[in-house]
Formats: sequence, C-alpha cells, structure tokens
Amino acid sequence: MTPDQVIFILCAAVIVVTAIMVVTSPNLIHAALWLIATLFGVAILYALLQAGFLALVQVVIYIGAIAILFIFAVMLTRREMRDKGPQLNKNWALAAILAVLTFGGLFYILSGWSGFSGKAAEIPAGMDTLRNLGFALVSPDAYLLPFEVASILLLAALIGAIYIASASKK
Amino acid sequence: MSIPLSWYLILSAALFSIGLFGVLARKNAVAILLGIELMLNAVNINLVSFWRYGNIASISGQVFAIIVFAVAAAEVAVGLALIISVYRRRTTVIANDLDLLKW
Amino acid sequence: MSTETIIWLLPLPPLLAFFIIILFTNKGKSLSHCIAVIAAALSWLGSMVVFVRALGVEHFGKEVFQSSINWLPTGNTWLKIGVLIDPLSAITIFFVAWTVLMIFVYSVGYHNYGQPKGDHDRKGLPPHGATIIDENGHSHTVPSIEPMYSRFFAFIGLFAFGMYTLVVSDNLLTMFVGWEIMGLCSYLLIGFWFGKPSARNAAVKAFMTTRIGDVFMLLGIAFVYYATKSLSFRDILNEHTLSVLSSTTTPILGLSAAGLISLLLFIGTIGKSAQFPLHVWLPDAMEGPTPVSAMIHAATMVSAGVYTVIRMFPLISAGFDGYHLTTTMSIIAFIGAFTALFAATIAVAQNDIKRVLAYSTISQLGFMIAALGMGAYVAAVFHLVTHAFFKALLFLGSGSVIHGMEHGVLHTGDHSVDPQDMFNMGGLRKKMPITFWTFLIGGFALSGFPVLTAGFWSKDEILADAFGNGHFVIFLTLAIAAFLTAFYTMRQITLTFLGTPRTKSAEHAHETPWTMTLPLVILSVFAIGFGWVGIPDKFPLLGGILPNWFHEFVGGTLAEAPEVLPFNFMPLLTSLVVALGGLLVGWFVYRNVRSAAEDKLQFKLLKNKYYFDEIYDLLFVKPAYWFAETFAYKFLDQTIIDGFINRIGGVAQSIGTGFRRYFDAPVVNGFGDFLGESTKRIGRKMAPIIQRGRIQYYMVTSLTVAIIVVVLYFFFKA
Amino acid sequence: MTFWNDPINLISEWLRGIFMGWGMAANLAMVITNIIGIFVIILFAMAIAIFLVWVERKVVARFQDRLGPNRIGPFGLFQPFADIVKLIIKEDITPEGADKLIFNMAPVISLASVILIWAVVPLASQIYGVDINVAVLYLVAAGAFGTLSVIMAGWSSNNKYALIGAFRMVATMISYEIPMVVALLIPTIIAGTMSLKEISNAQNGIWFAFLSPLGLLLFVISAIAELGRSPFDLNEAESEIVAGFHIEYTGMKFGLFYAGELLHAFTFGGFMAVFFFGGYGGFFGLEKLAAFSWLSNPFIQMVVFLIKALIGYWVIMWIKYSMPRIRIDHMLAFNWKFLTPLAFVLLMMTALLDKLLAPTNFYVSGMFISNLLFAWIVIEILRSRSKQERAHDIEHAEPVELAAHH
Repeated sequence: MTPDQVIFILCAAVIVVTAIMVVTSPNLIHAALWLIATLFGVAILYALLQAGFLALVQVVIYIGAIAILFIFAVMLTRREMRDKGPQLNKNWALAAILAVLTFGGLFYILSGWSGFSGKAAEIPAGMDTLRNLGFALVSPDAYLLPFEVASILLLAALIGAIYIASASKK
Repeated sequence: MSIPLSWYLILSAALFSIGLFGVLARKNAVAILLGIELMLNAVNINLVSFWRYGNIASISGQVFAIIVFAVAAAEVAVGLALIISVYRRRTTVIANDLDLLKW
Repeated sequence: MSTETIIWLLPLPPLLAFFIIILFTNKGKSLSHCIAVIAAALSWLGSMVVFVRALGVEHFGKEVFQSSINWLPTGNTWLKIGVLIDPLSAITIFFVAWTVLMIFVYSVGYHNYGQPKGDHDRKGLPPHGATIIDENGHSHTVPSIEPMYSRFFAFIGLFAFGMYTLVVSDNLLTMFVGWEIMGLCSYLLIGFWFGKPSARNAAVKAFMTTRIGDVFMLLGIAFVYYATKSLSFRDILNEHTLSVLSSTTTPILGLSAAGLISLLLFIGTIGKSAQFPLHVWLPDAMEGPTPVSAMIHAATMVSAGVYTVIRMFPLISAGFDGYHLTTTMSIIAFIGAFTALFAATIAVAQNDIKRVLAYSTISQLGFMIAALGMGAYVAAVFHLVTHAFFKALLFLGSGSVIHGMEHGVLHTGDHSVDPQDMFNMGGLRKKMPITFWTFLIGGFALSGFPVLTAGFWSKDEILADAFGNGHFVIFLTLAIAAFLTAFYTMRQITLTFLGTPRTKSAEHAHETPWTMTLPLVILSVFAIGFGWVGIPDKFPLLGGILPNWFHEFVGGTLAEAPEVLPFNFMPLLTSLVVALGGLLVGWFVYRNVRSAAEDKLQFKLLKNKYYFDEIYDLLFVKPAYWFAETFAYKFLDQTIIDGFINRIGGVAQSIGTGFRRYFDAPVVNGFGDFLGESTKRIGRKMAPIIQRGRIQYYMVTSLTVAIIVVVLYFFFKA
Repeated sequence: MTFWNDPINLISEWLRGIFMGWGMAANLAMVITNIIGIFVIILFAMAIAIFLVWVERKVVARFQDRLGPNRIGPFGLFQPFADIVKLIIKEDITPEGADKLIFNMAPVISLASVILIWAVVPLASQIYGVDINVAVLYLVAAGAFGTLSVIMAGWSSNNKYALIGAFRMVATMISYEIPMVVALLIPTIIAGTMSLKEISNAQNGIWFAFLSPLGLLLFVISAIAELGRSPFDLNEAESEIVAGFHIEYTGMKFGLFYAGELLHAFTFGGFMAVFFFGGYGGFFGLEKLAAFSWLSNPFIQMVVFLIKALIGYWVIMWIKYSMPRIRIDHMLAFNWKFLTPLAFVLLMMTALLDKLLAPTNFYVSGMFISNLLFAWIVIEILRSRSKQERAHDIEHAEPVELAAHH
C-alpha cells in the first residue's frame, strides 16, 4: 500500500460514511454539515487526482457557497427542523433497494469495461494543466462558448432566484 | 499513481447511489437537493478521474467539471429560492405535500 | 484592420443600434435616429472599405476574403461559421450598404422628424397630423412626428443586421439566421402600424407566406448537411462535392441530390422574393411605412431571396451542359419568366402608386430568376444590383410623393382624398421637382430607357442571354413583360407628375425635406451610372469605351468564368423597341386622362391624338386591362388558382363529410369513445394509486422501470 | 546549501536522513518529516497569535489613552500567558439545548481556517509551507471554513443573539468575499500567477501598491469586513446582540475564537504585504547591489515580512479603534451597490491596461495614473449622486410639526 492508496481509502471511507449520514440524518442542519464533510472528501480526491484547481474550487463553491446556502435555507424554513418524526418517506425501503440496484448495475456495467482498472500515466514534466485549463476556457477553439453559456446560466439563476425568493408584493 | 481507475469509479457509483437514495427517500425538499448535490459530485469525480486516466492533454474532463459546478450553483440557488417561496405560501417543505398539480 | 476583421464587424453596428435603442434610448427620438444612422454609416463605411479592397485584388474570384471560427462542437468535428466576401457578395454588400444607408437617412424625414407631436396620435397608427398656431394666430395642420419613432429605427437596424449577416455569411446556417431575422423584421415592420387591421393582416400574411418557403429552405439546408456534412459554401460548391451531389439520385421526381436541394432552396426564394405562386404577400406589405417597402422590396429582403439562388447557382447548375436546362433550372426559368409577365400585367391595372411598384418588383425579380434559370449568372447579378438601386429610388420617390400628398391632404383638411391613389395626383412635377426628376430617372431605369440608364444594360443582358442561348419562349415572354414594364412606368409617371393637379390636395403638395430628397438624388446617380460598368464589349459604338468590368468581376465567382455571348442585334432591337415603345404608349394613353378637361384649347389641340388614344386604348389598354383584370386577375388568379384551391378544398370537404358520416362517427368515434371512456375509467381508478402528484413516487416509478428495462436489455443481450 | 540561505530544506533533509538511518522507508520518512513541518508551522502561527494578544491589547490601550498591560513581564509582555492560564481554568460551559458536537467543533474550525492559510504564507524566499500554483484561491477556500465555523457556532449555541450574529457575519463574509476575490485577482493579473511566492518576487522592482492603489484600498476594506472588525463588526455589536456568534463560549473555546480572530487579522496584514507591498522582498532592486546582497538572506526576508505584516495589522487596528459601527443594511448595500461593481470595473480596467501598457515604458506611471483617474471619476459620480439625494431628501422632507405657540 502506497501513501496514495491510504489517503484514497481514508477519503473514500469518509465520503461514503458522511454521504450516508447526509441522506439519513434526521436533523437537516446536521445533514448539511455532513454534506460539507463529504464535499471536503471529494475535494481531497481531486487533489489526489492532481486537479488542485478543482479541489480548491470545490471548497470555495461547495463549502463556501452552496453548503452555506443550504444551511440558510434550512434555517429559513426552520419549522421543519422541529419535526422530530421520521425524515424518510414511506417507500424508503423501495428507494434503498433501487439505490442498491443502481449501484450494482453500475458496478456490473463498469466491470465489463476494458478500461476499468486502468492506470494513470504520469503527468509529463513541464505540462501545466492549470494553464491548459485556463486556455481551454477562453479559447474559441475549445470551450469558450460553453463557458460563456455557463455564465449566462448563472446570471439567469441569480436573477431567477432573487425574483422567486423575494417576497411577493401584494 | 498507484490507484487503479476502478477505485474512483466504484466510489463514485456508491456516492451516486447514496445520493439517489436521498433523492428518492427524503421527505424534506431541501434534503432532496442535498441528495442531488451528492449525485452531481459523483458525476464530477467520474469526470475528473476520466480526465486523469485518459488523455491528460485534453482538458475536457476538468472543463466539464467546472461547468457542473456552475450548473450545481445555479440549481441550488433556484431550487432553494423555489423551496423558500413554496414555504412562504404553503408553510411546508415536505415534497410529498406538494401534490396540487395531480389533476 | 484586416479586411476579414472588418467583414466580421460589418453586421455589428446595426445590431448594437437595435439593442441600444430598444434598451436605452427609446425615449430620445433624435438620439435614436442618430444612433441608427451612425450605425448604418459605420456599416456602410466598412462595406466600402471591403469593396474597394476587393477591387484591388487580382482574380478576386480565386482569392477571396474569408475567415471562419469553430462554433459548435459536433462530435469530433466542428460546425464552423464564418464570413466570406467573394465578387458576388462584394457587389451585393456594395448596393446593400448604399441603399440601407439611404433608407436610414430617408426614414428620418419620412417619419416627420422635427415636427410637433400629433394631436391625437396613438402608438400603432400612422401620425394624423398636428395643429400648430403660428405667430399670426392662424392655426395650421401639419404632419406630426411618428409616435413610435425610436422603435422604427430599432427595427430597421435589426433588419439591416439580418441583411448584412446574410450577405457576409460563408455558410447556409448563418445565412439562414440572417434570413429569418429579416423575416421577423418584415413582420414587425409591415405591421408597424399595428393599429390598422389591414397592416396587421398584411404582416401576418407576409410572415405566413414566407414561412412556407422557409420551411422548404430549411429542409434543403438539412439535406445539404446530410449529404455533404458541411454547410459552408466553399465546401458545398466545389467541383468534387457538386459532381457527387449531381450524380446522387433521390426518389423524388427523379431529381439528383443537387437538383432536389436547389429546388428546396429555391422554394425558399419563391417565398422571400415573392415569386409566383407565393407572391401574394408582397403587394399587401405596402401597408408598412414606405422606407420599409423600400427595405423589403429593393435593398434587402427580396434581394436576399435572389441572392440565395445566385449564391447556390453552382449547385443549381450542376449537371448543366450550357444548352439543355436541367429539370430544376427549367422550373426556375419557367417560374421566373411567368412571374415577370404575370406581375407586369397586374401592375398595369393598379392605381395605388406603391402597389404598382410592388407588382413591378415581383416582375423584375421574375426577370432575375428567369435569367438564373437560363444560366445567365452575370446578367442576373447585374439586374439584381441595378434593380436594387432604381427600385429603392422609386419606392423612396413614391414615399416622397405620398408624403407630399399627405401634406396637401392635411392642408386642405379633406381626408377623403387617398394620398396614395395616382388619380388624385397629377402635376406634381412643379410642386416636387427633385422628387419628379429622381423618380423619372428611376422610372426610366426600370423601363430600360436605352443607353442612359442602368436598367437598360441589365435587362438587355438578360434578353440577350435568353436569345443567344436559344430560349425563345422565355425571350418572348420577357420581351412582352419588358414592354408592359415600360408602359405602366410611364403611366405612373404621367398620372403622378405630368399634367395638372386633379385634386386640391395635389395642388397643395409640398416638396419633402432634404433628408428625404438627398437619398433620392444619390440613388438616382447609381440608377444611371451603375449600368455603365457592365456594357458588353461587342456593343455597337459604346462597347469597349468602358471595359465590361462587371462581367469579369462577378464572373470570377464561378469556378469557370461564364463565356461572353456573341453580340446580336435582335435582342438589342427588341429591348429598344419595348422600352421606348412602352414609354411612348404609356405617355400617349395617359397624358390626358383626367376627369375634367375644361380647357377647350387644349382639348382641340389634343383632339387628333385623342383619336389615337382610343385606338391605343382599344388595342393595348383594353386588352391589357382585360388581360390584367379578367385573364390574369379574375381568370388566372381568381378562377384557376383560387378555384383550384377552392375545388381541392371542396373535394376534401365532401370526402371529409362522407368519411365523417359513414366511417368516422360509427367506427372511429365508437371505438375512440370506447377507448377514451375505458381509459378514463381506468384512469379514475388508477389515479389515486399512480398519479399522486408526488414527485418522489414518480421518480421511484420511473427509476424502477428504467432499471427493469436495463436489466432486460442485458439479460437478452447475454 | 547552508543553514543561512536555505534553513528549511536543510533541516528536513537532515531529519529525513536521521529517520532513514533508523531504518525507515523513504516514503514514510518523507511523510513524517512533512508532518513535523506542518506542526512547526502551526506552532509558529500559534506563537505569533500569543504575541498578538499582547500587541492588540497594548495598541488599543494607547488608542484609548491608557497604558494597557504592564504588570507581568517587561512591558506586560507575559500578559498573554496569564490570560491563557485564566481561560484554561475557567469553567467550560456548554449551554442547555446546544448541539454539542457542532458547538465544540466550531472554535476549532475557526482557528483551523486561519492556520490553514499559513501553509501558503511565504515568510521568506526559502521559508514557507508550500508553494502551490493556486494559492490565491486557496486563501479564499480557507476563508470558506471561517464562514462555516461562524454559522456552526451561531446555530449550535441555541441562542437567538448568537444566531443573529452568525447570520450577520455570514452575510457579510459571503458578500465581501466577492470584492476581496476580485481585489486579489488584480495582483494575480499583474504578476501573471497565483503562487504567492511568484507574486512576491514579481514585486522586486515595484510594489503593486503603486500599480494598483485602488486594488489595495478595495482589499483593505473587504478584508476588514471579512474579519468582522470595526467598522464592520455587526456580528458582535455588543449594544445590540451582546457578543454575536460566540456569546455562549467560555474559557479556552472563546480563547480559540479570539486567537483565531487576531491571527486572521495579522494574516491579512501579511497578505497586504504579499500582494501589494512586495512580501518578503520588494526592495526596489536594491538587493541586486553587492552592498545590499544580505537583503536576500531568508532570515532578513522573514523579519522584513513580519514587520510589513505587523504594519498592515496595525493599520487594521487603527481603523478598528477609530471608526464607529455601520448599520447592517448600509453595509450590505455598500458592498453590492458600490464595492462589487467598482471591483469588477477596476478588474477589467487593470486587465486591459496590463495588456496594453505592458510593452510600453509607461507601464508603472500609466497604471498608477489610471487608478487615480478612475478614483476621481468614482468620487465625482458619488458626489453628484449624493447631491441629488440631498436635493431629493430636502424636497420630500416631512415638514416638522412645531409646537404651537401660545
């Protein structure tokens, strides 16, 4: 076992356990905090995959913005927090079976794939993936258009969120 | 890099399934969104690991992941806004109570 | 700046103007028109630079200005978009830039800039006039400013953007985008005075009619993409692709792929360029403000239709050996020639000054289409350009006339006088001299007044091509159409400008402001001068004085330059006769047509000629009227075409009734009712179980089904 | 490689040599060395934090015309240790109804978010935790944990004042993060890198403070808001919500928050130095002269850096103790309606000018003057706006009912 593998296994364990806590925790604030732990684990995975930029973006966006937003939303709808009853609906058993089936199906399909246990090549020395990413995002030959479209999407979401959530004027 | 691709894929499949369970089984709409976030993260793990284990020079995987970030942020913003708006009108965020549109 | 950069930027200013006006300066009238005119001027400037640089390139057809970018990833390849200026688009951008700029300037005057606000003007209706009180205490009624002044400039800005986009495109996709933007704008602009029901209907009609063509065009584009995996002109129109396309057969009519594609694209043109049988929208489109008519009829939209066919000419002519027309070309030539004649006959019987021009436009476009159908590529382009100039001139001139008449109407206060009816005019020559002279130049160019005007050279070239290539039927048809053209043009000029005023309003007509007359003057320069760049080398006396620059320049667009036909006196003679004859006849017939001819001296003086008038009336006018009224309009248009359509409708209706009574009601309905009822009953029973309105149940259900399907798939695959 | 010009590497090589001498695998030795390095950095940061307690108390006393701590040790230097002892022996209270785990984790995360940042702080050209190429982003990411700790503390305390304080703080931090990130992008653009070390090196010729004074101003303002210090200390506005999100914390848990805040402020002082004042270097080319080559010594550089950071910290304190508090809505409006647009325009301007002016000789002067010009324009706009508003207010002012004269 190399240090990489140790880190991966620790991370994976954290991710899976916390993810299960996210979907089962009866207290929504706890669920949101568990989500943060999950997301942090995923960020470490990115770092392990040598995508440092994505790891930090993951932390900034998910933990710094999205998770906080979740906590805010939970607090703004806090009457639900007092529901001490079950937080799962009636067919949670069916849902669990479906989830397990999905996992099994994905595993089955993936395991039949030739590249399943592929090894990663070393990133060649002198290749700056961050630079490549930056150029890819602003080059018309690559992803300039999707990038711009994403910005429009964010703008639309911003306006839409403000409009929807603002108190209706009567 | 001594970790085979399969580890990442299995982890991401597991995360995806857990998220799916959350989406299907949680009562609270906010919790459903939490589940969706898990699923999106699972997708992102896949994208980044395919980038790392595939052609590194082609940066597509990372770009896609970034776009997923953007979409996730947009989705959360609008989704939570909707939930808050619904909560204001109906004082509930239980997804299954919101069943007025059945006819 | 590199030429390519300029070309990329050409469509931008009008678009920016559109957004700026719509979003920010809607309130400021002078600011809005300044922005719009400056935008048009910028595009004009860019176009001129591009054009001049294009002139400086030797063998410009081989070396073109071209640049493209990757736009949309499609699997492993990219859908590229880009710009292309070759001789054809260079010449097109030249006249588009000029006419568009002129129309923008003209619009300032046309919409009464600088006049007071109307007394009871409302948005969506033409201005009704304003009452002002001068320093002496007299109250006058004067034209009032258009209430939606800024909006108009925004719309025409967008329109100009569409046209520039279309012209500079190097591929069918962006061209189609420009095409559709213009379709939208023509809808918005024809229905600009949406308060008038007629304008509303006309807008809808124009939109719907052109849409028919557009659908086919889109099919054609899809077919092109399917067949060649590209939409770029340079890719489609090279010899290899063309030979592949022309040797591929399709199941429809036994056409080759090239033939079918060009036919589909041509149907788009039929709609856009108002060819028979989709011409119906164009005369109605006169409901829009006059600059719009000029935009639509001369500078942009209808030209766009012809431009497209010309652009796709190599595709259309794929398999053409120079003498025997392909099926597609025959269809195109037939429709063009027929439209030319058909529309000309109708134009003869119209009284509305703009309607005459509308039919005339249809007819002239028919000329171009016919020329193209015969393979006379250069002639078609030539006529497209000259026609754009003189028809824009005529439309703007007619707008000026109407404007002057409206002035008179407001002055007299007699609102029963229709300012567009030519029989209410007369004698405007003295009231509106600039308009008269420019209109005269435009009219003569339209009729093909020999040697001097641009229309003569281009029309002559079409006739020469028809004659020289042995298409005598087409030649004859076009010759008659040309005669009628000259005839109704002269009729129009005579009724409008010559003689004496027939109404009080005409007496008080007034020359229009400089913003309207300046464009007329500039355009009339082109209406005369532009013909001289295309004088055939072998033309007697004049040939060779000026080199036939146009032929060489535009001919370079095609892979092999079209050959210059040997000179023949027959078509020249014909065009001389029809042009001069038509003009003369028109003048003779109409110079004295007026209700009250009290002046006895003049009456006596003209008596003998009046006798001729009778003969002419009997020989030409009556038959022409009859032909126009009874045959073309009542018989052909109403009885045959409409009758055919009605008959189809009737037959379909009776079949439908039969079906309804004996099949539909008992069998289909019975079964349907049974099915519906039982579905409903099942639904009622199932609804509480399945349709609960609960999102998570739906998700669970659909996921279950999905998993089952996947499992089954793998199960059976294994 | 001697101790004087590369101490960290020398020590780590030496340690690794020792571990491998004990028969450890190379990998393991590396991991253990790294862990030791991490501890060293944490200890260094904590030691600074202890020192800062004294600095803060001393400075605030002088601002308020007092003497400050002066009993324990020379100049009261050992006061912090007395404080620590006091905090430790105090009763550790967890309120009734609090969410215990979260309640106890919040101060840890708060301090951790600050200490995390120290991993990338370049104390000197050879003394730093790690030099990563996305360090600027890393700062923001670490800041996200600070936000998290605040909301955790506020929520888990089961106290409405704490929750209100947390909400205010989070709203502030999320909002002011935007201008701060944009302000950080300005040195990034000028230096063309996100590595803090590279940014420091890029200022050897000229400090970025001269290239982008407005960027510096933006950064200072948003950093203070991010810290939640006066005039942006709505989160703990004593007169309104008692003490904000850490109202329920006692003993060392409060101590952690307190230390975290002080260290955070000092860290931002350090970032001011790194991003705008040349970091450990920035001697305007002086170090190239033979007579001044000692300036390139890592220990000298570290001292220079710490002095610069302390000056930055002092500026932050100066503002804190001389400004009154701003109302929460004013503060958010100030950010969204003024600071954020300003930051974006400034960013675009900088990016554009950086590209345009780079090949010319007017680079420095052009950047500086353009900033001044821009500031002038903004001030003019503000002035005309406020004039309009005043006019509007006067026009719509409610007439004051005067007491009737008898």
